[in-house]
Amino acid sequence: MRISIRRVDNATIFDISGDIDLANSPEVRKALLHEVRDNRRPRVVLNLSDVRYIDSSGVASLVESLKASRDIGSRFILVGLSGPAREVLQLSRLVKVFEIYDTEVEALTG
Amino acid sequence: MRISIRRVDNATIFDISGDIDLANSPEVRKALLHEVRDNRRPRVVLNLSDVRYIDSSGVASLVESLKASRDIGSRFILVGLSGPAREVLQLSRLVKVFEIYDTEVEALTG
Amino acid sequence: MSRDLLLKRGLLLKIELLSDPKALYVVRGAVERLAETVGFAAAECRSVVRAVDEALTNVMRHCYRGRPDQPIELYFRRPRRRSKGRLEKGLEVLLCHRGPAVDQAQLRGQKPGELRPGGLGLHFISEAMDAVDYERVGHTNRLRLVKYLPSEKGSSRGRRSERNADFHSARGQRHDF
Amino acid sequence: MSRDLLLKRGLLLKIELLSDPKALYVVRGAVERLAETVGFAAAECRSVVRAVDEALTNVMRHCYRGRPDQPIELYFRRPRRRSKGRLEKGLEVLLCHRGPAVDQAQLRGQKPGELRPGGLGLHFISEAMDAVDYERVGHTNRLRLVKYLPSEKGSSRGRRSERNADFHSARGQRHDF
Ligand SMILES: Nc1ncnc2c1ncn2[C@@H]1O[C@H](COP(=O)(O)OP(=O)(O)O)[C@@H](O)[C@H]1O
Ligand SMILES: Nc1ncnc2c1ncn2[C@@H]1O[C@H](COP(=O)(O)OP(=O)(O)O)[C@@H](O)[C@H]1O
Repeated sequence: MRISIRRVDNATIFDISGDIDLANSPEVRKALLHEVRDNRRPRVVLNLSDVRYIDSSGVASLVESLKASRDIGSRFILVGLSGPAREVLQLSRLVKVFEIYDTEVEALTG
Repeated sequence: MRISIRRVDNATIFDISGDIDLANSPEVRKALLHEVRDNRRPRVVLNLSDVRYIDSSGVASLVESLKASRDIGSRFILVGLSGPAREVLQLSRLVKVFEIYDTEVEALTG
Repeated sequence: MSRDLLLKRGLLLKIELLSDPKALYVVRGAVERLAETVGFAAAECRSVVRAVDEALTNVMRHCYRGRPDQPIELYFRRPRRRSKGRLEKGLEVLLCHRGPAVDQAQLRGQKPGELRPGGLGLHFISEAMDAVDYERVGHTNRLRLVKYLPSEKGSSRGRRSERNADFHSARGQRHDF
Repeated sequence: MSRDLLLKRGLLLKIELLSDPKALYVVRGAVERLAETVGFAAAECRSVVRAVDEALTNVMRHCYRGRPDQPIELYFRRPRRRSKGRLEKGLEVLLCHRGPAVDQAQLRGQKPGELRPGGLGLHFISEAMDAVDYERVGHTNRLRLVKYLPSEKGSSRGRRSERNADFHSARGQRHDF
């Protein structure tokens, strides 16, 4: 798993690639919550297009970040869901709960 | 591993995808030798672009087919080597021994 | 060498690991290919991988409480259920570990769709598998996960990969999967 | 559960299989990810996979003579060599099997580049690994394959994947790979 982070205007974009599982979801969680809660970025965008696997602890980290962003009135957005990522969110019945876009442009302007 | 076979004019083209290993190299060997020896096709082309792994028994099947085709004066051609296939032929120092093309058009007309 | 279990029960494979989450990535690599070899289609392979991964995650978190040095064993074998005189085909995974007995009353996930972090693992497991049983044998906890192949009629064979062909049992008999 | 070997020797993983060539595809899936986890770059992972696969193939063909129901065990652990006071890092694979003792005088491959089918397996193994030893212990043949990571100086750490972080030993100590 690899996380990289870009800051564009008032948005932070996380590019995550590889597998998100119990070995690294704490790291993902920490990075996301830091950007949402501590840095209070108005828009946090998570690019999941290169995610090959995401387990329930990874989904839990996304849910926690979404709740934290709602608490402070910012936006937490998923973009470019890979097939496996979409499948797991569907299984979790969370596709309609998250704000999801196909492209980064939409995620930054939508 | 999946083999499919196409016959175009005086050539036979094998498309092989997946992993070639001890579990299926006997099948690859049989299919190739049948086309070279029994059907005496003037040109047998092996498309390796979707091969993800090839072991020494797979390489041995290619070598045997090449020898059989030399015996009867026909041509045995490799085309579109995937990265892993090229790596294994390089390790075997056989890249210069085989007739290899990048594209099917070259393999059929070259 | 311990010939015992492997040979007695006609296993396909056995994996021993420690409760370090870094092992999950490795185990998923084997399970995905094993499910494919046994004849599952790609989406079914992903389900089996997910179920085994979530079950291991639960053991690491809830039984071993994050200690990364505790033993876990995974046995992969053919399911033993017979239906209408035929051996039903598929994959059975036996996950064995130590630690306190699993209190089945505690096995409560959440309904999917709720905005609460956590509680999805059991849902993923039951969604993926046809049978999920917990058992305590001596000091060992055993979780048995079984998934059957779609029964073979008409065109279903066409969906199966070329790797489906037979694994052999411990006694050298052929077992058609 | 057999805690013995896994716990005594601080293994990363153990795989038990039968000598059925269909198991090779599954084992490669695990070995590739294990090599990656331990810190090898992609090309090195492919080498390790190739070496283990060719070694298993040789056991299946030459020791078990094609019988698909014979036991094989693979132990994966950290190499134990110390160099200049530091534990050298990498991956050690121990392949254990029964069958007649391997006659080392028979272990002759061909020079690569020769147009003879066969005889490349040993070349692939020795090209990939830093150490290759055969040993007979009781009725068990043991093949030990070791590959070390490029030593860590300057930028070499950058080449290693994020999965390189530490596996834990059987005693709960951390071992930096
Ligand atoms: N192997 C296990 N041993 C003990 N308790 C478990 C085990 N697996 C699950 N549980 C219990 O069931 C609950 C729900 O599990 P799960 O759906 O996987 O969600 P989560 O692990 O995120 O809480 C856990 O919180 C735990 O209390
Ligand atoms: N595990 C083994 N047990 C016994 N003999 C072996 C073993 N591995 C290799 N050999 C011998 O070494 C020879 C060369 O092996 P290899 O280079 O792998 O090529 P191949 O297996 O195609 O002959 C084999 O033909 C065999 O005689």
